Amino acid sequence: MHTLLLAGAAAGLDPLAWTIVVVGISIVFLSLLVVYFFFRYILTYILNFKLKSFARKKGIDPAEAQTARTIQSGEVNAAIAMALYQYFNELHDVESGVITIKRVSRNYSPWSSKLYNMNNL
Amino acid sequence: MHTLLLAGAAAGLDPLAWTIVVVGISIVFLSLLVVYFFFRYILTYILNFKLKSFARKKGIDPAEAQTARTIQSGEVNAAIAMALYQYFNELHDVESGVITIKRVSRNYSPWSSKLYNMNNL
Amino acid sequence: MHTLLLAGAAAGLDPLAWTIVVVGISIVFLSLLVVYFFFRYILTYILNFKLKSFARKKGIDPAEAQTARTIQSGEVNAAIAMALYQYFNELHDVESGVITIKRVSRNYSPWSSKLYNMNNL
Amino acid sequence: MAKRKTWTILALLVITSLAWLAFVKPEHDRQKAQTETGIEASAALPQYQPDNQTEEGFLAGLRQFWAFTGFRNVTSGHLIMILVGLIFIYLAIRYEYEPLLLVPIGTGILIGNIPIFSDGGMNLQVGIYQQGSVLNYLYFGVLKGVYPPLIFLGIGAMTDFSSLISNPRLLLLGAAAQVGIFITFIGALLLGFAPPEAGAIGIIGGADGPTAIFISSRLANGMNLLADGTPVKNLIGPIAIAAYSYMALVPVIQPPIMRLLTNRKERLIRMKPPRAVTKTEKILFPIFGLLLTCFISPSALPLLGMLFFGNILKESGVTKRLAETARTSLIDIVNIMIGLTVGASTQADVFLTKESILIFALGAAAFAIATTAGVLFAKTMNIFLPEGDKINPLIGNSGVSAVPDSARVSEVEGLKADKTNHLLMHAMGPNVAGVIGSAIAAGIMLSYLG
Amino acid sequence: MAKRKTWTILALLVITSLAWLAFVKPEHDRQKAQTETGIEASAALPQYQPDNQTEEGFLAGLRQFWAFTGFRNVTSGHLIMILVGLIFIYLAIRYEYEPLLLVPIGTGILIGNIPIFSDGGMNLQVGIYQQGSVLNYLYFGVLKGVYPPLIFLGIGAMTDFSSLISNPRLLLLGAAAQVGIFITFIGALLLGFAPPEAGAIGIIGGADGPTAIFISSRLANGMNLLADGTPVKNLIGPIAIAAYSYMALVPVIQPPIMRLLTNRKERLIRMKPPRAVTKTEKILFPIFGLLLTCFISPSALPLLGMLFFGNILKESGVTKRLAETARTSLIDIVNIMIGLTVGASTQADVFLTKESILIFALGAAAFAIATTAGVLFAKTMNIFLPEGDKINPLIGNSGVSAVPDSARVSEVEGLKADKTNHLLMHAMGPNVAGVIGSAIAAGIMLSYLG
Amino acid sequence: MAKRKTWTILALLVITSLAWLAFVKPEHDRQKAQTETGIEASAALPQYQPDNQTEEGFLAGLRQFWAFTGFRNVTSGHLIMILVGLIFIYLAIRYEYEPLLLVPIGTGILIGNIPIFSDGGMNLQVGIYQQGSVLNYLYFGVLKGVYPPLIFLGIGAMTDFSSLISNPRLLLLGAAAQVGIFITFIGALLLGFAPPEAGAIGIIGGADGPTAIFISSRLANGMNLLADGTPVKNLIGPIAIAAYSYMALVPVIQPPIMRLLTNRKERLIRMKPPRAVTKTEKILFPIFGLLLTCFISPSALPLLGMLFFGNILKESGVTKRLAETARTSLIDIVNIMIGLTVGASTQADVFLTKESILIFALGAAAFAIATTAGVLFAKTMNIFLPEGDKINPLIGNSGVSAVPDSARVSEVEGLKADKTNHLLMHAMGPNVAGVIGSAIAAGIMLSYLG
Ligand code: NA
Ligand code: NA
Ligand code: NA
Repeated sequence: MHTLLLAGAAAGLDPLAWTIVVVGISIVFLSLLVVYFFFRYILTYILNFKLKSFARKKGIDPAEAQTARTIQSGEVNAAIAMALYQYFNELHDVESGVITIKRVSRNYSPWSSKLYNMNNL
Repeated sequence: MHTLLLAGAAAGLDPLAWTIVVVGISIVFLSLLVVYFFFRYILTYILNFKLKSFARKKGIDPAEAQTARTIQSGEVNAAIAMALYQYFNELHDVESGVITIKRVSRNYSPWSSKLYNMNNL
Repeated sequence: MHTLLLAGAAAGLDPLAWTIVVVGISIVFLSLLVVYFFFRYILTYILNFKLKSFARKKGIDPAEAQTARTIQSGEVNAAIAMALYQYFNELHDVESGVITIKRVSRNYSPWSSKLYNMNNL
Repeated sequence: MAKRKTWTILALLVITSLAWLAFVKPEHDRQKAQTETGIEASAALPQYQPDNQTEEGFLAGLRQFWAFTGFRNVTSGHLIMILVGLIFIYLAIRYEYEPLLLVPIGTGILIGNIPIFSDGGMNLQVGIYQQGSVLNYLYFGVLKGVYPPLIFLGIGAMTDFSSLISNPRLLLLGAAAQVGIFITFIGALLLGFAPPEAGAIGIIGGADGPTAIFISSRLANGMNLLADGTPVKNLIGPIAIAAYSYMALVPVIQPPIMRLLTNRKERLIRMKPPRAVTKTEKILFPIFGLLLTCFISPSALPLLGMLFFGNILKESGVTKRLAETARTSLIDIVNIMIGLTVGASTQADVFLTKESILIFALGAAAFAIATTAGVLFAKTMNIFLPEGDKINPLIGNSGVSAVPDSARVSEVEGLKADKTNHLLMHAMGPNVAGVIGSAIAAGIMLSYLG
Repeated sequence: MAKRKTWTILALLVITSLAWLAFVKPEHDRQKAQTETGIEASAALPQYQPDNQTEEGFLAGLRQFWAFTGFRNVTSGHLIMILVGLIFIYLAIRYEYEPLLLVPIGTGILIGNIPIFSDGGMNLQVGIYQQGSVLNYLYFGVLKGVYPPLIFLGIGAMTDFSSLISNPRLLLLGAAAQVGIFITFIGALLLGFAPPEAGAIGIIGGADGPTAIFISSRLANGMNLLADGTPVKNLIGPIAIAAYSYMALVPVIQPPIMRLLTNRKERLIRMKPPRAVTKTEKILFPIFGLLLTCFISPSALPLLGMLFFGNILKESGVTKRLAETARTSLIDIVNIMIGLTVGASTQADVFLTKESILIFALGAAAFAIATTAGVLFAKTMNIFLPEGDKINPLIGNSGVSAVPDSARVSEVEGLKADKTNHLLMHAMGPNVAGVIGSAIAAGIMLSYLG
Repeated sequence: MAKRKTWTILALLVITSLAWLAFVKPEHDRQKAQTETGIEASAALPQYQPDNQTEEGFLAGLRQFWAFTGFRNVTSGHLIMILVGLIFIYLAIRYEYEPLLLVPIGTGILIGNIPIFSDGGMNLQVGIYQQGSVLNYLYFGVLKGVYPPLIFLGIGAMTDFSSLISNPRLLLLGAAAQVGIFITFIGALLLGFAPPEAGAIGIIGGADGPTAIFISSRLANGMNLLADGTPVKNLIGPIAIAAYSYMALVPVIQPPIMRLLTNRKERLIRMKPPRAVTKTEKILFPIFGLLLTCFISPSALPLLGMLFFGNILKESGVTKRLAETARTSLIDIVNIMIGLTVGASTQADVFLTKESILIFALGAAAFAIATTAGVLFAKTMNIFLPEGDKINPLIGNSGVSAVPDSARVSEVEGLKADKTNHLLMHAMGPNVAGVIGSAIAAGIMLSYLG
């Protein structure tokens, strides 16, 4: 239907072809920028807020509570090392095309416990 | 086609709606009762018969041969314990929705042996 | 369409029915003979040629280089033994219908190495 | 803790409902008005007009692009449904309520409620109801009732009928709980639903997602005609969502009813340990179960045939690899597809209707009635059973199926009364019997109303 | 022991046949008579009449329900077929005869022979031949020949062609056994089958279930027209059932023929151990096998193309996960579907015909001829082969394919003559060659009769 | 070594092209001429004539069979394509270039170029474009764009977005590389392609096979009509083959461009290690990623919706078995089907055209431009970034997607400059962002040209 707009394009180059290019590139950048801002600022803000209110409840000075932004962990470096190791040693993960950062240490999490859920009904 | 029978149902309540309810409930009970009787009496009877003829062949007093009804085994209790253990410890079986009574001890069975079958052709 | 040719076949037996039989049997044999000759002579010739040129490069007397035809290995006998063992012991492979000669020893092969490929870009 | 959870859920439901009344209703009415006054009315809105070629270049292109974005086409209905989707995902992850179903359905709701440009009936081949879209192809399996039997195949291949075989009288508890189906059927008729629609709605009381989807795809699919020539409504979406919602909420809905209907003495009843079951019996059960139940209710064949077929694959012992595939890859693939498409079928404009509200209300009633019937029937059976061989009525609720959640509820409630009295294995009997029972009931509905 | 098994099976076959003659034939004739005299004749039977509204309430409802039950609609044909289904399941479990096929087919026969109400052509969307039913959708893959190539893909991904590569002359044994196909073709023509039907029936001698289904779905599907305008018969069901039955009975059918045709000296022949096969050869075999065979018989492309494609996935060494999926989940899913639907397609009223009996007789002959041809050809080859490089004719039977059962028969028979002479690895060569050979023969049939 | 490989490949490409010019072009012209002069012209060739019944018996039968063989129907086009297929398989096995795609596609090319008898439009139901053939049924998933979203589901279930979450600005590199798409679009228009065709060709620059197939199945499928009533060309085959070829050649194409555009100092930049990512963030990323991107570009819903759906299944932690199936069996099955049918769709007579050559040229340009844009944008970002927080421009190339090959190229090039500077984890960010970016770009193309 709206290919009508480009009817003459095959011959010279309809200005709308350029429109698609300009709008297209802009929108791709815009979309990923929106995602960037959302995760860089809005989500971090929300998660920090939760962390702080949690700290407050526990009687910890919120200022001392680590913000989500700055959490740095040895775990991740371990994970990278692991990933590289696997990558160059061709373990199954790489062969099968799974690209993962493996958490080397698995901690207990209440989320993963059905028992927790069941006993407290 | 036979929704005709219920044509007026939307307004008041056609007596046939009640028929569906009464017949429906009866049939559901009847079906499961039939299955119940089949497995409780007929099948047990057949299996007992086989057990007894087997006992007779072996020269055992049929009266002493355990009937299918009364076989009780520690295995099953072990299985239940196992199931509960797994259930509360979230082994893979439970996570994946498989609901099983696992026989804890696996005995040799001629059925599972292809060799048996092949060598006696 | 060409079932026309056999139109009368249901009654007596059209000569074309016999044609199908004769041509059919011939073609089945011919096809498998072609595959036979290809793998028995042509492919072996090519592979031998490669082996010899490889030997020549390495400074080995081509006459001494084993031809593909005559490579005999203990590995294969091991494999057969293994296959029979599995077959009569019903390991998973047989149950699942996989019919394989397993190479008992797995050697390093440059083909299986992604690293090899990556480091030499 | 349990209380807090209940309150959280109730609060979420109330918020959703209020939001609906506040935003969706008027929006919906507005849309309806527009539709009635025709395409001219909507022309007043700022929108993409392909014929308007006066503007040039970048700005016109941007305007055209804007016309296609979700921001331009969103309605409050979309937002409500996205909120519902997020709640589903939250419940699934936070409380592990039927996560294998609620995560796909919840995500499906998000996907189905991304607002799509469809002015003038334009088909971008994106939405689930737009012909040629991928979702539309995948939805075929729901619409034609192909997915549910495949799920039953997988369920059959993972179900152990041992507890039923060792104690076949528990079958009757599975029958009793189906009373909920038929009473809900009457309720739906009284609320003005056409008979086939009412039949499909009733099946929500069977607490079996695949059965509910199968029956509604046969009876309330928007294509069948009633006696007076009007088509039945397409209620597959609301019925499926209601069924899965309440199945997920079984741990919230059932316990109060169970406690209300039983006294402490009953809750302490210890049941005899189940007897050992031979391999032969386990092979014969699905074979004769298939023949007996399907001879009585052949319309249930697509469901029960597949259920018992799967079980034969499992129990025969010679087709392990088929059973394994049926209960892993196959059922997983179908689960992903059915969850996604049922979720996506809740597109705001077809889902947010008076009917959906009524179906949710009826569904809640159906679950409550079914649970009640199961528990009361267990108590009734106890009257006739000898001392020492009585049934703990806390397993009565398991007759509704909702495998294996309702059996877990029996276990948990039993442990509350007596920390050493495990009811799980006993509850498994009525639990799987409930699956059979509701499939039979579904067959009956089909043979009368199909 | 072996004898007892043989007798058991023969007894079962005899009982079935007698029962058929006693019950089905007359029943069938009666039905036919009814059909010819028209719908009035059947009106004399007690049956559900929707127009009869004189009776009221519960009793009428019960009567209506009764009309839909299997008990009301059962015929002796249904019972015979259910018995056949049970025998299939029994043979599969008790003797492990091709259980991956006989269990699904057997259960499919049960499911396909649950009697369904279909008075006046009413379509309850339950039976496999009723449009809109789940079974009908799944049957599509049989009817359109989609399942067999997918099975060949999986077989390719699990087959090791090493023994063929190391000893390619064994390919000829796979060719010899296909003589059975063409002789059966003549036999079927003489018995009055139309040429395309005869071609499809002949393929039973190929001892390859998927090939037989594929060819019958192309040649004898009930839709093609003959030169005189009459449609061919739909023989997919009987042909598939015959092929799988005899494939399951290979350990019963082949040994007597093999012993009859060989003397003790021949049975003691030791074959040279196969040479080592290089990875390159294993990669090149499927690639050039595909090109060579399909250039000769392009009509075999759907089968051979997929077979060699699967083998390339396996041998390339870089697509392990694809090969793994092809030979597990994918082939299992297709196996379940093809077994179930082929079984269900044996609905008594379309299956219990004179044609089916003839097809079973021809099938038995085809297997016997194919086995004979394979063994005799091996003996013929020995005339030309030098001492010390002869072929043990006990592997000739393996040329019929029926992978891997006929190779197992070779092994077992070989061990009977000499406890240390393992023929399994050698028999694998003609075994897989037989698969290729019958696919080529199928292609030839298609190009002449398609 | 690296050089030798590059030369090998270039030599192969040159040989192919020359062969094409030498053989295919004339053959093609000859065929075209025949088509134009009508069926009479071809009657002059020696061929099967069903009406000619003068010859009898074996010789006639053999002649008929010969008419059906590939040897009778082969053209130089078939041989060229078979050579191309063999090269694909060789590259996949020898250099492990995207073997999971090139092996199925290469084999598909062999299968699609077995010459089939089709004189007078006869349909043997073998070829991929012949209605009723198995390949034609499987091709449906390509033609209707069903396979690509399923592949995205699996990719979502195996992708870890951690590096994007920990360093979201890398998203912009994924955006920058999409410039290649739009510039190629202009190039295709200038070379005379119709707008929808040009849009589909542009997506090759996105370096995403499934996206390219999806878009060409929507825009350049041979069925849509242009404004002037002429249908668009069916370019699915060439576009898919071009996209996968260049994706496989990413390790050959990108490094020279990367070295050209960066100086030694830039190549030595060390990036800050990524921060830890919480489980909550990993769950929220796909949910909000889905909502945000699809609100902006709803036409990308089939791709992005499925991608993020798969990721939710993976990250929710409660649907592990669904994620596992999505990233193993499901994606493998679809991979086999899409590779086979895309390969087979390159049947010589429809594939060997001027358009295909142009598409390959445009595709090469698209990849080069996309790589350039990614690297240059990284350098531009560095102008604004503080010291110590700069981006190593060697990860800019990863923005084209081609997961995970282009990230591997970043790693390898980074190691060449500094043996201890691992860029892999950083490159993963733009790598997955590139997938999202090109899906959005595809959505934009669809909303303007669909
Ligand atoms: Na139920
Ligand atoms: Na064969
Ligand atoms: Na991309």
